[in-house]
Amino acid sequence: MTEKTRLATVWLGGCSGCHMSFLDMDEFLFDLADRVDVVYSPLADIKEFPDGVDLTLVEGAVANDDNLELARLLRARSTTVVSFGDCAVTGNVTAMRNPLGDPQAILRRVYVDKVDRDGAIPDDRPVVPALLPRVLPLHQVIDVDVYLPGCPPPAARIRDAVVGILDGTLPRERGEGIRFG
Amino acid sequence: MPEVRRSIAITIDDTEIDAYEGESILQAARRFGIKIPSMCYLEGLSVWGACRICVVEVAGQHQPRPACATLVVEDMEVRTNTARLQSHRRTILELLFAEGNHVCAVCVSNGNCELQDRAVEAGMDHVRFDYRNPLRPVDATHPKYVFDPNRCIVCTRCVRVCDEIEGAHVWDVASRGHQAHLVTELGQPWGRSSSCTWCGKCVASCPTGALFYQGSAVGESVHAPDLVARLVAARRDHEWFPPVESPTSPNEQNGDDR
Amino acid sequence: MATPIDLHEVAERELEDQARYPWRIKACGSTACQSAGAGASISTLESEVVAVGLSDSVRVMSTGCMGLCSRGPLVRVLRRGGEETMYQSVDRDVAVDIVGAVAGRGEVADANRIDRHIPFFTRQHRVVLANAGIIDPDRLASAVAHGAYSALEKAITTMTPDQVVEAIKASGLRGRGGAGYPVGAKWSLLAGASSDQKYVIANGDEGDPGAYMDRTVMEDDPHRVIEGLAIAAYATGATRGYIYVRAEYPKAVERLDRAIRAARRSRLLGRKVLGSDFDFEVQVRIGAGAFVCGEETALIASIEGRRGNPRLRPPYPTESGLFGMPSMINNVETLANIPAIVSKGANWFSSIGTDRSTGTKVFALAGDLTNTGLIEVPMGISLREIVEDMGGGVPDGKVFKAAQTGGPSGGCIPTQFMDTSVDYESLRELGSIMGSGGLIVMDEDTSMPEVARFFMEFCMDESCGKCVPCRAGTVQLHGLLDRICSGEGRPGDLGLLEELCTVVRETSLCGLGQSAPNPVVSTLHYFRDEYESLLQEAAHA
Amino acid sequence: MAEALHPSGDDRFAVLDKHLKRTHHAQDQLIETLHVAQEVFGYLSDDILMYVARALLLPPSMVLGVATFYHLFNFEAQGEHACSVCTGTACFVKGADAIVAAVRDGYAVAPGATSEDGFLTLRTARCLGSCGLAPVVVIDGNVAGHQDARSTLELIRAQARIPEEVN
Repeated sequence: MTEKTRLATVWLGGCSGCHMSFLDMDEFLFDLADRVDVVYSPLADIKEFPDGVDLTLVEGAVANDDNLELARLLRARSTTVVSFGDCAVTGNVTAMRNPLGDPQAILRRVYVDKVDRDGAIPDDRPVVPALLPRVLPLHQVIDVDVYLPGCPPPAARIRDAVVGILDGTLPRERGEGIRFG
Repeated sequence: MPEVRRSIAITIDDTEIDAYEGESILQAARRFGIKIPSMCYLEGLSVWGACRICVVEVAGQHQPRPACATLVVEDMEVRTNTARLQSHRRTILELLFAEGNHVCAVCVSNGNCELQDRAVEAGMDHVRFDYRNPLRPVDATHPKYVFDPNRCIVCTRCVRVCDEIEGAHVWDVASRGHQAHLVTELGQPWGRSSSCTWCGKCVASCPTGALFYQGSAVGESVHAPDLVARLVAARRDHEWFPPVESPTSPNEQNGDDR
Repeated sequence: MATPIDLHEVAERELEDQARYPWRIKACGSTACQSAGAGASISTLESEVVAVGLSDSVRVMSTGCMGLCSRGPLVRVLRRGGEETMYQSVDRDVAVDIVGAVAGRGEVADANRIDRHIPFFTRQHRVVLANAGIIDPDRLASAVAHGAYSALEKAITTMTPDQVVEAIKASGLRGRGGAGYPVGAKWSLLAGASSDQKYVIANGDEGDPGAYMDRTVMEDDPHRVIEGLAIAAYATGATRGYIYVRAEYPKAVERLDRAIRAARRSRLLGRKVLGSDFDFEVQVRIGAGAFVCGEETALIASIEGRRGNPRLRPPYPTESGLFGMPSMINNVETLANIPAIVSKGANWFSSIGTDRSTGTKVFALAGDLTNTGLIEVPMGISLREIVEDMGGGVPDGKVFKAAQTGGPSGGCIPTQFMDTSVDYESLRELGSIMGSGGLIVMDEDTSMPEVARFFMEFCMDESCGKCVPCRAGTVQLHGLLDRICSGEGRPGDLGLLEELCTVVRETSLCGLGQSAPNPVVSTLHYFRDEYESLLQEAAHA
Repeated sequence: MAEALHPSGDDRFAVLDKHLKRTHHAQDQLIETLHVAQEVFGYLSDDILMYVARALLLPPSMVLGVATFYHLFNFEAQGEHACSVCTGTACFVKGADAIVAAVRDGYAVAPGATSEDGFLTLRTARCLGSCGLAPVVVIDGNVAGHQDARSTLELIRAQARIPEEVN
């Protein structure tokens, strides 16, 4: 029996919906478990992104300095990186703050102006990471190998992509498999 | 009585077809079921020729030509889907996605959007350019419709349908270059426009979720781009066909199992 | 109805009048010299002549551009019998000295004298600018004394329209607006179009930054443009003409308007021109600040009072143009060549220049050069002659890096091609174009990616916004160049830049978009190392 | 006979009406009409645009579309003084950027805008065709060549003093 693939899933600036959709693969998860070891994931209690990861699914856009640091780290430690879901691929909902410009102004509006009293912008570093000036799709920060759009990508689409990557048979033309939204 | 049109033999992707004189490559191709993607073209309206999605290669010409605006010529050889054209179309679509704020996930036209469909066809799985993320306030002042410029690709179908078919010319394009945007009358909120007839043809013609009915939620917007062609044909031939499905109000369709 | 003008009589009277003055002082009143203070020096010249009591023997007149704009205000003093002296940097004090010298009291400092035998002047061949700086553009008689409208008279009275078209064809004249389309061929297209109404249009929407040839012709010799347009109308069967001038040139508009009124009064325009059966009305139309209106179909839209959006061709304007009628658009400099071709013949014209690029070309020399200004040179002259001999080379001991021709649609020519012949084909082979005639020299300190970024910003701002590749593509190209220039380039940027250049070039609707990538492609071709080192710096940062 | 007064009592409309009459209310004269309107009123307000639209029988959105297409039309009141910096190629090569930056910072005014106190409008111009004198600036219509940041600021100050001297 060949060695299992080391799989990581990462949650950056997103709603975790892509991970929910991942879990929606239901019984296929058992088949997958035969082929992969989950070495890092919000679904598992692992603190440090490990070395030598074969395949990493990244949900979410790069919205703060924590996201940025983790994105660079996972790229350095992964063979194949997948932009997992619309937020990672396009910025999507997470990036909807971009047109409004300076994130400080947005934070002030949310945490100070709209608060009845004693409002303050949370800035307890490093517990609360600083927002980047603009939310970026993952591939503008690190090299990405496979794009898996969808908000969230339907479970069947995730399965096809993961199996395709594991088998090395992911087709170039993926038809509806790349529809945004 | 319809006039007899002269036939012109052309070849599209190795298929010989009999096109009509005075017909564009796009029209001829569509009559024979050959798909050429397009965005700003809408049957029944004047040709705008600006989205450049429908570019095709014509033998003997170095530059790709817009199929919507290039008339057929005897013995013309057309290729509609070469690697170069696919790549150009994908790049143009990336430019469009990067230009506005196209967030399919929260769009009324999700699943019913020509821009989204073209991207799928073109194999565009991500955008290589920086998103521009312009700040474009939504105009929801009209009692019946909403204009969300974030999703507008300035194809001018609404401008043309309002001017050419409805005759109201409420819409036009203001400014230029990357600042070009749609306006109603002198740029005041749409709801304050006195020339709008509430006919809804702009909404029916919009290829994206830029124009939609008040109250539409994600994925609920329904466009009827063939409404214009049917209207034009009805006026010309005095033959009125009942619409296959309601062309305007999505609310009546909410019960549909989509 | 006024009787037609007798051109010979007017010319004779004007020349006699001029001969009454033993001395004539011609001061350049063109925009460049005005901004150097010509207004003050001209009024000083006038008041000094009165003050020293020489009003009867010295005539001061304001003329158009004398060419050497960087040394303005320029003044020429002509003595009856031929002696001529030219002065530079004429401020009030120098103006006083000039009048003093004419009066035989004192001399003008050597530093203010210009040697007329420097190559800047001697290498020129003035056809289009033959009268610039010589005539008073506001007086019809002054122009007529120097030959204005004699070619129109010759065409109308001795040639059939076909013969005129044939003469233009035989001359080999090509469009001076940029692309170099054969002018005669265009004329015969319009001549062959059957319609009750045809239009001829002079394109004076000179928009390339760094180019002001057309403005100079319109301001300094407006009658030449009108005459060229009238001949075009006669040859092609048009009865109405428009001169489309950019609004940034108010003086050109004013002078053209005045010239048209004067010509109409003398029956050089209007009904039954010069007593013939040829009717021709001309109107000036003013742009409002849109580079894209230099494009034929956008220009037509603008004359019609619409947004200057180009439309698809075919149909070409010669089939369906202004107000849907057959129309022809010629550039101002192109039209300014017409009177000379008709007067002196196609053979004379085609003997100037090269086989395929006949005649002369006016260039606006600018940038890092000792002598900047306006020159008219025969086609085929080498870039080296223009830059080193006429332009006096790069100043301050700096080294020449590149010459930029064709403005935002053109490219850069590096030093190894200095001996290239300046003609349509040779420049195109080097990845540039003749363009309208801006020629900007850059020295070793110039960053070529910066130059590309500058032109892309121009194209981005000037895109009409109609077609997607130009509207959105120039924005992305500019963004890519901007981040490369500011040291934030990413590894794949050059590849993306090149791919996007290809898409914008191959899929844009009109010439503006199709040529917008040229400055990038050209600088990438010759100065790729500059881009690469910026990217390397970014990678190390 | 004198031109009839505009109902508003604003006799500037008479100038516009005269132009409209002279050009027979021709729709293709839209751009010229907007030029005249701007010359008379200083800028094109919504009221003026609507007036022109009605006079030429054009849809208002089309008039706005044309007016906003061209750079030279203004839609807001302009400053007391105007400084245009040429940013053509020759001026660019010779450092026009620094002049724009100096005026921008000196008067807290973005290119294309008017300072808050209404004192100065800063514009950048496409080639003024005085490339031999690059860099070139135009202050209240007066062209000045061979400028740098300091000399331009000095020219603006000098221009501002002129009315005081006259008074």
